Amino acid sequence: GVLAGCGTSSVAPSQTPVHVAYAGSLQLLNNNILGPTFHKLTGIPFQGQGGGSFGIAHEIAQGSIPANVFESIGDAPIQLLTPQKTTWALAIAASPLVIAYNPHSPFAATFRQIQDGQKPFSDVFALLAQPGFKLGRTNPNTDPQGQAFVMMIELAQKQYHLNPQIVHNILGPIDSGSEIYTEEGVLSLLQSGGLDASSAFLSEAVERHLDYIALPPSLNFADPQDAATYASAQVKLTNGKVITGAPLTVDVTTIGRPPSTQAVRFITFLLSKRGQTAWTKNGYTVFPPQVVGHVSEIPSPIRKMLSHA
Amino acid sequence: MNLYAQFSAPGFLHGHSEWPAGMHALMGPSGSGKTTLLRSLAGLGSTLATIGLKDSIWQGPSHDFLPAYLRPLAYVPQRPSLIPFRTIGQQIRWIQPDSTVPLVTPPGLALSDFWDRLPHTLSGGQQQQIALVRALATTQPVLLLDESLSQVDHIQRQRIMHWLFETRPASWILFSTHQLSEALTFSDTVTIIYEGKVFPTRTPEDCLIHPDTPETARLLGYCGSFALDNCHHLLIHPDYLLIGAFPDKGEVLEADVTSIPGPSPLERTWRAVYHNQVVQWRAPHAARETTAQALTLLRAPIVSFTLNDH
Amino acid sequence: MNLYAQFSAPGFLHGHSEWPAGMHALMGPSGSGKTTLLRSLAGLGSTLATIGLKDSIWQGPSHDFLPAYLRPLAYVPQRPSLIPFRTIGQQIRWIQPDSTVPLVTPPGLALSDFWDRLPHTLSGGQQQQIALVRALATTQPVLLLDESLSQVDHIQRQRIMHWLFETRPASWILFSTHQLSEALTFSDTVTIIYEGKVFPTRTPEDCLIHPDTPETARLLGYCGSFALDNCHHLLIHPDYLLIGAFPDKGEVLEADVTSIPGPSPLERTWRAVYHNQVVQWRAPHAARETTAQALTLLRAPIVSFTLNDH
Amino acid sequence: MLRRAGTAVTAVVILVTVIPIAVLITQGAPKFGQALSAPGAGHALAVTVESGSLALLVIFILGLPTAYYLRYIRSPAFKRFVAVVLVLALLMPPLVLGLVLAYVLAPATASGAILSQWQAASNSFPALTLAEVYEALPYFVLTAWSAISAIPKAWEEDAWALHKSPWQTFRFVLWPASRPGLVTATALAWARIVGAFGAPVVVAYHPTALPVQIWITLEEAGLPQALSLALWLVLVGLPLPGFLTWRQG
Amino acid sequence: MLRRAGTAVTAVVILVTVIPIAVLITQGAPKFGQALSAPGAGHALAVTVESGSLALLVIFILGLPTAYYLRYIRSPAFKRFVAVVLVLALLMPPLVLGLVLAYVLAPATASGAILSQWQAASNSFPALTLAEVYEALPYFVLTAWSAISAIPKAWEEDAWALHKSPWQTFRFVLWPASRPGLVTATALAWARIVGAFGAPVVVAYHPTALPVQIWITLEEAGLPQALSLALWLVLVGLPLPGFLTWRQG
Ligand SMILES: [Mg+2]
Ligand SMILES: [Mg+2]
Ligand SMILES: [Mg+2]
Repeated sequence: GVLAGCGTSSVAPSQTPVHVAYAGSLQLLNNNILGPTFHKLTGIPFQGQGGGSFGIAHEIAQGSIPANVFESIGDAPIQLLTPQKTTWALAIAASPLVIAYNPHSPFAATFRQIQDGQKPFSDVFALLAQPGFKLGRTNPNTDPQGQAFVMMIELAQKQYHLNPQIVHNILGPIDSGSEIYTEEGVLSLLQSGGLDASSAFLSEAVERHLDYIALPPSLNFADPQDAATYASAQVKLTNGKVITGAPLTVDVTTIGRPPSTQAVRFITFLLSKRGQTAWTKNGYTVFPPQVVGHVSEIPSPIRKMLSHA
Repeated sequence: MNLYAQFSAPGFLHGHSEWPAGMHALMGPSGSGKTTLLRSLAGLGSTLATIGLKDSIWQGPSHDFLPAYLRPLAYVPQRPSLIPFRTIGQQIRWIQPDSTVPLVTPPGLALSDFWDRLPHTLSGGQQQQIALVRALATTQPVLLLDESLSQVDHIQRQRIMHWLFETRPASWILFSTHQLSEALTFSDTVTIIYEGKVFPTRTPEDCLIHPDTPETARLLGYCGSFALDNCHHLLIHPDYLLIGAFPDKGEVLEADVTSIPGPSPLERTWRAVYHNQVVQWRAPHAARETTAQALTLLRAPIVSFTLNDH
Repeated sequence: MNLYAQFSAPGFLHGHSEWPAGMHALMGPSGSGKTTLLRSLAGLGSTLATIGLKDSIWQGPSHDFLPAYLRPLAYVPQRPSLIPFRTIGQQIRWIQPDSTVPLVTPPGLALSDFWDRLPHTLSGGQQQQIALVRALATTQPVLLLDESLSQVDHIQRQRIMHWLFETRPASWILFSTHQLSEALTFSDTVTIIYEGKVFPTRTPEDCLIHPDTPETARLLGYCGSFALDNCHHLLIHPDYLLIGAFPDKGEVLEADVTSIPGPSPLERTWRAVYHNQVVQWRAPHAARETTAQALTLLRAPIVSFTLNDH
Repeated sequence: MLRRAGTAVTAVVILVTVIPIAVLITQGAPKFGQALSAPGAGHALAVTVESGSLALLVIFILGLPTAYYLRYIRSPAFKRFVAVVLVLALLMPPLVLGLVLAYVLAPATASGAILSQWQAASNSFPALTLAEVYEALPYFVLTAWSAISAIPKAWEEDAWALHKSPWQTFRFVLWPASRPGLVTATALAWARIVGAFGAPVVVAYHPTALPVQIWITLEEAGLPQALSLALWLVLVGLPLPGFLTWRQG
Repeated sequence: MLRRAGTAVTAVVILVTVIPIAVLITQGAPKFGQALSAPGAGHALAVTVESGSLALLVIFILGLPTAYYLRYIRSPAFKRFVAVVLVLALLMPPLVLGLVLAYVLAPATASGAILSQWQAASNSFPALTLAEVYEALPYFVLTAWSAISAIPKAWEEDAWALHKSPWQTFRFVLWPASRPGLVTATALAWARIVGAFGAPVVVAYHPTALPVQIWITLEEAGLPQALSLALWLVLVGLPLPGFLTWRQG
């Protein structure tokens, strides 16, 4: 009786489930909304698995995760899987970067004023740069959000003509230092009162009912139309690799060549109207899917939907 | 003043005892309380008793309990007590770290044979002797020995007891034993314990002359009694009687005395009948006569209790 | 055939022994190998010895080693051996689960007093008696007792040994002891062990008449010797001599005999001088004469070794 | 003096230990009731209890005979070998253990292939149980071995020499004598099992056991909900070792 | 028969235990040399050794007196209370412990405030050490307590009655007698310390200790590099418990 009820249903108990691996931040959306809805519509059981985008990609490459579908933040993790597991990806949505803050922090009042518009948005950076301010962000070496946050500060400095010193004052050492936490840890510390503010996706802030400062499109890394602006920022990783700014899109692909039918069904579901609504409801911006890689290799049911869109 | 102990309810022991400097025997049947008494003195037993040495009170109703390790004594328990994982030498050197001071050791024990050995490689009797040496190495004034030579062979046991009695390596030596001759030979006083009752401490002679109860009389070697009247009984001790009538030696009792060899080849069992009362005892096999019409008693306490055979 | 054991190098023990059904004593100084021998028989010792009972060989150079628990025996070790966390009743019932079969218990032991108690609440002597009862409950034909009553009081100890000797609760009873009279009284044979050498098993009488070495002679109670010539020595045993000349009783030796009371109030120390050779012994206090010009020896083995005082 | 210092340090240890427990209870209590009704939570609890019981059973079956057997080993070389192997296993961080297990269970390997015949090698109930067994086994064996080898050999010999077989001796003497040590070993093993996260998160994300579910909850719903579920985990884990240590007093 | 079964089960346990070690060694060996030259790896190793040693020291300072003190406690109620507190602490999964520690270290709390005065409460060397102490302390105290309380009381009494103080008795009798148990307790504690991941990953991502670095490496560079670093972790962790258990034979 242990395995019964584990994602299976009365519709087709013997059906092979679709196994979706996703970045940790996509956990709630997949597990609680996309998965159950997909199951209801198709009768295909849903199995989800979350983790760091790169970690998941490495595990998929190693064969230790039996994933059919991979939802990544950015397409860089998917590049690790080409060409063995897939040759294409679709950028289908993006979640805006926000600055979540601790409502019990001594700086909370200022944050609230900026949130309400009583103070100009640009004041937020001076606040982050204050001595003793405890900011949390994620590791740019392993997490696209961590990379985006660094580039966001750099872009803000340019856009708001802030003191060049402020970048260092806010971030300290870019790729190491006491500001950097794990994706799981950073918001927990914010919630427990250990941090004054933290980088976050809008989706996470919505899910966890956090107070946050929204960023303008030119800084939130979620608007494909601002791709050129994002591209003007760069971050150098510890291993010497230089990352150029790009929208923090949710990139999806099937795993396995050829892909399984369930995987194809799941991607088509994501592109369907119901799928798209689910994304928007959870704080994501959806836009027409953008193809990365070989269009010709995209399974035809998916390709058909792209042409319709 | 002396080493003293006063026991009261609800403890198992009751009674009061006092020991001047010297060597003292504790006697009593198995389970009578000898170990309980010695552990109390050592500070390992009941906190109810009042115990002290000279002017210092070790424990008492209105006094703090002086822990075992602060009492000026060394206690050798009845069970094996050597530390299993330390060599004999290590244990003794632990107690007496100054190796320039010669160890006080009883005769007949070649300590060097055992120095680097672990206790479990020694026989039970050897372990007991080492435990004694270890206790002596403390050089404390009070030495408590709880049947601590029970597994040592007779010859060596005699030798050690004799040495303790002669050299007095501690000012107070209290030892419990089940051997009457040991208790009487190597002691200044004897304390008898019976079912938790601690009898007054007396010299061995005194004890023999005034046995308090049938049980203590038995412990002291009395083998039976002849009733003189309802409340006067003559106690018979095998070591204080002669077969036949010798009025110049003691009191002559007209009794029908017979003997048979045995039970051991070394012994002869004697039987005396006096006014239909029978007393039996054992004595060395050799005898001038094996039957007689009288018994001469060199020392025969007259007591109020009878000492019938069980 | 019998229970037998053959020991050879490089083990500590050497020699050969055989015991017919009966009760057998093992004697020897502390550390001589009594425990080693009994443990070997029990299957807890060296695998080098050859040991067997009747037709079944328990161990031997060309035979499998029969583990302790498959040998038809019960062994009571010298050290405390009751299971510390089980009540007396539980332990005995474990050995003999059938509670309708009455337990074989020696007299003078009220088992019911101890039934629900844990071993540490009992005195050393009581624990030893319970260990014996527990061994008897196995109803195995071979019972091995290693100084197993050393902490029991004299009266009860005699009682138990007597009971074992009379009722024979096991076909083979081997016991080690340091008490000469116990070894000679309650045994069919005596096996002497000295520094690992196992002497041939003989009856108590035989042992007394033919002591093999000075050491065994001492063990058997001989207190000294008088040299007759260079290679003939007369062994003196205190229990086989009379003070004075009694030619009808034994051999008369013209010696200068004196005595003094002590060392214990029960004893008298005797001293005989024969051709400038001195022998001393102890005997019960009472004596018809305290000095004499002759000594009558009832039994005096003539041996080739001298038994000088140490 | 020594005793007073001991009291002080013990008080500090109790305080230090109680703080996180108290925080967990106060923070977890408000949403305690709802925590289980969240999707997946109730199921995760059942999975933890079921796979955990099975894992503990496997650990008993494997670990108990081993711990007793090692008592009789005389060869110091063999004892050392076993000790070092167990210490190596102990030092394997759970996450690494998970990665290694993923490798072992991958269909490319022999073991994975055999397991796949019958059920999915990874992300299956057996894989979860296996991960739990691996996380807890060295803790159990080392602790039990240490406790069992401290029991005097004489206790056994005395029983053998009373015509009791090794099995009878085991049941009446050795087993009760080793029970306090085994209680500790079981408590440690059970804690490792119910808290197993590093290995299961790699090889057995599904069926999801409570620790992984807590992590999922943390990602989905944030800290308060996660702490409520963690409180459930602690409460579910407590009865077994709690009962065992309680009985022992 | 019993013995043969014991041999078989022990062989199975050794085999089962050796498999992941063997996999780790074979998989980790190829990139073993380079693993440490990767950015952060060498530093992480140093951090693990330094914070681990400090954590073990703290555990000794707190845990040893406690374990000995508990030996002298007579009150069964108090013993039970301590046992249940320790078991609760044991059952706290590391990740949850990290989340709870986040509360404890938050500047709003007294402890966090004090710590903040001097150094950052989270993501600091003290926070890492604290997390390691918390992961290992209950394992140490429970195992040591169990071992120490198995030592016969008579050994101590015999020494006291030879005019030896409790401290002298401790050094000559109690300490050597408890050493085998303490070796096991230390091995468990050290394994928990060097493998500590769940709590440090929340409160002490920096300074990065090896387990967290392995996880980062996994995300950055993939499994082979991560396994090489894991092999380093096992090898760095081994000497202490390896030496201790080896000496004991
Ligand atoms: Mg006693
Ligand atoms: Mg002996
Ligand atoms: Mg012996």
